[in-house]
Formats: sequence, C-alpha cells, structure tokens
Amino acid sequence: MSLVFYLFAALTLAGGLAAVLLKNTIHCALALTVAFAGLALLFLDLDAQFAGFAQILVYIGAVAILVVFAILLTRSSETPKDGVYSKNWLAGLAIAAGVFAVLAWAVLQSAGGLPQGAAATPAVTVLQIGNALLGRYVLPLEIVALLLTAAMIGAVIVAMHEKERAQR
Amino acid sequence: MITDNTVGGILLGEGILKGLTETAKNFAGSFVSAERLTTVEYPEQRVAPIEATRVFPFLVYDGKDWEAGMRCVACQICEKECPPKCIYIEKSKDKKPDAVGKPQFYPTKFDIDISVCMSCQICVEVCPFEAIKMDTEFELSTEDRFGGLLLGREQLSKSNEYYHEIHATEAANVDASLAAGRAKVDAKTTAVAIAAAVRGAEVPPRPAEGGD
Amino acid sequence: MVERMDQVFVLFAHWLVGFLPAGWQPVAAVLLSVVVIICLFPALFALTTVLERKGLGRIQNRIGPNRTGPFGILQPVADGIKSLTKEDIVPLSADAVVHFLAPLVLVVTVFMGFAVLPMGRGMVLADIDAGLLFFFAMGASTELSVFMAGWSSRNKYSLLGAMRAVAQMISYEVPLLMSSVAVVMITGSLSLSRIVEAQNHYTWGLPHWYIFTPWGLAGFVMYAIAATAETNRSPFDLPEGESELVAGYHTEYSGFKFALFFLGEYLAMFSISGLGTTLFLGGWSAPFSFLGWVPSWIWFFSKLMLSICVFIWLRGTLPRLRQDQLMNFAWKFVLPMTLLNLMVAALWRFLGDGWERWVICSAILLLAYLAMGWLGMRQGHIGPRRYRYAD
Amino acid sequence: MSQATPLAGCLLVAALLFSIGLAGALTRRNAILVLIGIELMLNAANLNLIAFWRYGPHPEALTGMMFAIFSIAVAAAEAAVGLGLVIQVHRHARSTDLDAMNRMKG
Repeated sequence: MSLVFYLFAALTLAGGLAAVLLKNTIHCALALTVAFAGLALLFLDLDAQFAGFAQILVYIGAVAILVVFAILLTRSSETPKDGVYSKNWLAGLAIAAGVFAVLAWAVLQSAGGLPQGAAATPAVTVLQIGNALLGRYVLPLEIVALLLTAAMIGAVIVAMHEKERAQR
Repeated sequence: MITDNTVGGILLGEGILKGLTETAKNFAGSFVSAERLTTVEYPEQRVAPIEATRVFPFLVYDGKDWEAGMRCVACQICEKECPPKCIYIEKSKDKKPDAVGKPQFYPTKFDIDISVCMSCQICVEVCPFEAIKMDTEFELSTEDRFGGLLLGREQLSKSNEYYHEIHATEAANVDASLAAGRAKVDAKTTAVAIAAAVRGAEVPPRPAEGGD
Repeated sequence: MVERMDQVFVLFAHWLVGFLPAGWQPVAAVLLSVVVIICLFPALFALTTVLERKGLGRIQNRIGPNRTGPFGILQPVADGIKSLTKEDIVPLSADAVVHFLAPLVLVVTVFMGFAVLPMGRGMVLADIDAGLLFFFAMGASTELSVFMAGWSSRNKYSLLGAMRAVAQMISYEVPLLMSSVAVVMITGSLSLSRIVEAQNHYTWGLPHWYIFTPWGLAGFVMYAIAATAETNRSPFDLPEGESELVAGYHTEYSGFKFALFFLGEYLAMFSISGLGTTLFLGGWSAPFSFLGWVPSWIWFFSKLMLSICVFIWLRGTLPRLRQDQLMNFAWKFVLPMTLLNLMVAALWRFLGDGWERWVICSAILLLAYLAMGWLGMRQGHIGPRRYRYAD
Repeated sequence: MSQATPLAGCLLVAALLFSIGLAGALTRRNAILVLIGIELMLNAANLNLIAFWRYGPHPEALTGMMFAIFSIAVAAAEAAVGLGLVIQVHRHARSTDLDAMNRMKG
C-alpha cells in the first residue's frame, strides 16, 4: 500500500468530510472540489489516465461551478438561522454508519478472495479507449449522448424563469 | 434595410480586418513618419503652448512697480461671480492713483486658491478694468497642500509685458481698448477743461483734476 | 553540429542529471524541466508586459515606457518591485482563506497546463498519451479560481465581474474544445507530440501545417476567437471592464496577489497560444523545408511570441463587446461553425488525397461563412448598428 | 491492515466516501448539500469501478473504465437537472430548507 495512495485517499476523505460538515455552503462546494481533485488523483494512481482527466474536466470544470452557481442563485450562502442540520440528523448518521459497517465488513471478509498481487499495469492508450467506445460500447455512447441532450434541454426548461407565472 | 455597403456587409469580420490594417499602419508609421508619433518626451522636449491656453488667473500691472501699477480696483465683481468662490479680496481704505491718474481703491489682500479654481475664465470676462487675465504657467506643484496652493497678491501680479508674451493678440486688443478708453477720458477732461475755462471767465476756475 | 544545436537543452539536461545517482535521475530530470518552465515563462511574461505597453503605445501614436532602462526594458523589474512592495490589503469582510487561495489555484493550474506543450523536438515535460485532454482539464479548473476570487472579496463589483468571467469562460470553452477535436480527428491521437510530428512533413518545401487546410484555417480562426475569450483578452475583456466594473474579480486584490493574477492571466495567454501553435501552426516544425537547420525550439517560441503580438494587436484595435453580444456570438456563431468544421474535417479525412477534397471542403466552409454573415446581417444581430431617429 | 491488498484499500476508501456522502445527504437541511452528498456517493461508486477494473482479471477489456466514464457523464447530467430543480423549488417556495418543504400544495 504505497504512501502516495494513502495521501490521495486522505485528501479525498478530508474533502468529502469537509463538504458534508462545514457551515458555510460555499466552503462546502469548495471542499467538494478538493474531494473531486483527490478522486482524480486516485484514478491516476490506478493508471486510469483517461478517467482521471475526464473526472477533472467534467467535475471540477463544470459540476463544481454548477453547484456554486446554484448556491448563489438560491441565496443559500448566508447560513440559515435555525441550524444547518435537519431535525432528525441523528437517524441519518446512524443509517450512514450502519451502511459503512456493512460495506467494510463485506470488504474485509472477502479480502482473501480478491485477486491478489499487483496485476501488470495495463498500458491503456487513448486509441484503445476510442476503439472500445465506438466498437463494443457504441450503443451506450449513443444513449449517453441522447441522455445528455435531454438533460441539458430539461435543466434549461426546468430552471427557466417564466415571466407570466411570476406576475400572477 | 442597410443603406451603404449592402454587398460588402455580409462578409463577417470585414470591419475587424479594416480596423486591424488601420492600427498596423499606425504602428508601422509611428517608427517612420513624424505625424504618426505626436507625443514628445515631456520634460526634455516641450511643445509650444497654443495661443489660447489658460490655466490659472493672474493680476496685470502696468509699469515697473507691481503695487503701484496694479490695475485691480478691488471692485469685487470677480469675487462674486467666481463659481467655486476661490477669490478673496480685502478692499483698501485709502485710494491710490491708477494708470489714468484717477484715485482708485486697491486690494490690500487678493488671494486665489488655485486648488479650487477651475480655470473657467469668468473672472476675466466680468472684470471691467482688464485687471485679471489667464496665465499659461502649469508647473505649480508644491509640497505644501494648503498654503502652497493659496497664491497671494504678490505671487499673482505679473507685468503687462509678460501678458504680451503669453497672449500676444489678446494683450494687443486689451491695450488698444485701454488706450482708446484713456483717449476718451482725456478728450472728456479737455472738453470739461475748455468748458470750465469758458465758464471760468465768469467764475474763478476750480482746481484741475490730478494729472500724471 | 546542427543536431547538437537542436538538442542543446536535452543534452545539457542529461549531462546535468548525470551527476546524480541512478535512482534519482528520472525525478531530477523532471524537476529540472519544471524549474526551467517556472523560470522561463514568468521571464517571458515580464518581456510581454513591456512588449504590450510599447506596442499599444505605438498603435496609439505614443512612445510607451522608455524611462526605466534603455527602451524601457527594465520596466517589468520596476513593476515587479512595485507590486512586491505595495501593501497587500485584504478587506475586513472578505473570506480570508478563499481570498488567499484564489490566486494560488489560478497560477498552479495554469502552470500545470505547460507540462504537455512540446516546446522543441523531444522537449516536452510530460509526453502524456491523453495530453490534450489534460491541457483542457487544467484549463477548465481556472474558472473555479476566478469564481473564488470574485466571491471571496465580498464586493458587488468583483462578484459581478466573476460571474461574467465564469459565464464567458464556460461558454467559450465549448468551441475551444470543438475546434481542437477536429485536429485530433485528423491526427488520430490526443498526444501533442504526435500532433506536431503529423504536421512535420513538407511537399514542395511547404509544411503540412493544419492551418493550410480549409478545415484547419476555419478551426484556427474559431480557436483564436475562443482563446481570446477564454483568457478574457481584448474584445472580450468584459470581466475587467475598467469603465464599469473597476477591475472585475481582482478588484479587492493588491500587492503581490494582484501581480499573481496578472501573471496567471498572461500565463494562460501563453499556454493557450502555445497550444494553438502546436495544434494548427505545426508546433516546433520549421516553416520551410530548407530552414530545417534552425533549432526546433526557436520556431516554437517565435510562433508563440508572434501570437502574443497578435493578441496585443487585437487589444489595440477592437472595442469591448457587450455581454449579450459576447454570449450571442459564442452560442450562435462560433459553436455552429466549429460543429460544421468538425464535419468538414471528417469529410476531408474520408475523401482521400486529391484536389477534389480541397475544393469541396473550402466550398462548404465558404458557403457557411457567407450564409452566417448574410443571416446575421439581415436580422441585425452582427452587422453595423443602425440608428433610427425618433420621428 | 498489513495484508490488505491495494484493491481492498480502494474499496474501503470508496465505502467510507460513500457513507460520508450518504450521511451528508441524510443529515443536511439545505437541498443543494443533499445534492453534494449524492455527487460524493456517485464518485465513490466510480472509484469502485476503476479499482475493480485495475486489479481485476482482464484490465485490457476496459469494461470498468468505460463504465466509469459513462457514469461520470450521467452524474454530470443528473447534477445539472437536480440543480435546475432546486432553483425552481427555491423560486417557488422561497427557500431550499428541506424541513420546510412538507406540503404538497402546488
């Protein structure tokens, strides 16, 4: 377990925890970007170069800005007066802890059965990914393309500012 | 519809290219032709100020002694007219003879706060005695923010010759009108003198007004 | 001898790294080139500030700085000292941590963009297989630092400037990517050194640069427009519109942090024009075959400085665009043209060699250009402004 | 943890990140922070996919990585639509406080 892996994992988890626990919403969004960056580094550490750069481009480049814009548009950067956590926060925490316990138990139990030993680092070239994308995965690619267009149009229509309804 | 360049109008970016060629000509020209490089290196080289430049007012005086020859008679019209109220005049108690010889008041204190003055030249326009004109001197920076920028009578007074130097044509017109005025006054005094002489034949003559 | 001149830096690096024990050599080699980049480009930035001020001056019939040192060469030193000694004021209500981090994030991400640019034959810091994607990933994360700067200064003007800047950078990032995808499609690889090698051939002495192909020229024009907008320069410098937004998102910054933002903006300009030369102007390949003896890195840096001069030239000429014109232009003109350019590039690739592909591709692009111009002019979006006096 | 293989390490990190996201989604009051929690959970899933692809039997089959790339795209689309909804809800109900949104009236 190399030191680098621990470093990146610590960065990601710290970012994730901060994104969840901080009071100021904008700080949460920035901590979220730290978590995204940590994850991208983890992907690169796992030799998934294309996925790592795609993660940076899509998440840090677009989703983080989207979250921040949404925070500003809904004026939630001012901390609310009656507390930041919902009333039944204890239940939520208990459920999350339970889920983690189950997952951790499952991982540790099956630690033996997992493929041991460091597999040879697969030299994945962008050419292979391109061929795979347009070869075996051409159907999912078209579906995701359709989905992205639908999501884009849908998001615009949902968030559009209706002039007439607001005046009523 | 579009009036002038209908056909040329549809080429997108055509205006941008024209603009770019213009600036390129300007850029290349500035190394070559003088008229494309109009700026000079200020302290070392200076561009002669244009005739009608005006910065801050100054008081004109005739002859050598600035106090005696001062044209200003402290009528305080300019003080009232000045929009930012930057002129302060204190009138004298006694009188002194002016250029024509007529005893006039004179300002014991004539301050202009040049940090407030906006060079609008209204004082020059309203002054009936051509006593205040606009100077072209602009290097007036001082360390002292308040006192240094409040010019007193003595610093404001400059000779008529200096006035001729900076505003030649205007000074010439002013002198011509003053001379005409003086000639009219002399003619009037001589006419009065003759009339007095004629009446004097019946009644003893009054003492002549102060001459030069 | 020629070969040595071309590879002088690579050989020097090997020689220098040779002193270290074998284990440390790869790390030292990378560190050495990182140090070179971190010293070289700020020096280029200093040179460009003088170039810009003198160039703008000459365009506006004045001389430009010539007091500090001969021909004003020491002006950047003066600016540097001034920005270092100026007091660094942080507004009381500002969010200190985010306010402090914003310039750092900007400069770091922009510097990381230089890692993949091939600056000469075999002179690339990290020859990543997905180099272009890495470059755009770094380019995309500069927007976040702009937003952090704008929001953390808690000042209406800077927030407005940040919003405008982020909106502009996002809407011009799409055409930027699209125009470079055309190049990737023709070369068949995302790695920048492969792209430069693909352009490094000559027929009758003329190079195979992509700008000399119809889709390449259109792509380069779109790329240049998007690059100018991406770095908030010249006609698109709305976020720092002095007249209305004081200084946009870096209003509340002073002293060294402001200089960092300044550096970040110029470095973004270098890296975007560096990528432009790599994609369309044949990176480090010589313009003519008989000029092959000149070292390759000279070509890269001369093309880089040439595009910087074009940036300055644009800044001296064009007035600033309004925000809606800017957005309108991006989504209604630049993006459709880049999409069409993508299709034309595909057509170019599958029409095979021969003169007909030249004719067809240029015909399509010219037609689209005229149609877009005619359409734009008729609806009055783009053409000269028409005034109607109130009758 | 000495005998833990790198894969188990990745899985544990992913599980922890997933539960942090879940905790965020469940306990936070602000709608946007629930979406942030969901983003974290999606990212944790991506990490699992890449980990299994990297240490799995056939990395050259690229299945894991393809799946991760598609899931990144889908997550981006989901984030866009989710935030669009949140903005619309805010404009309608004047607040993004989830506890306050307990009425179904239009």
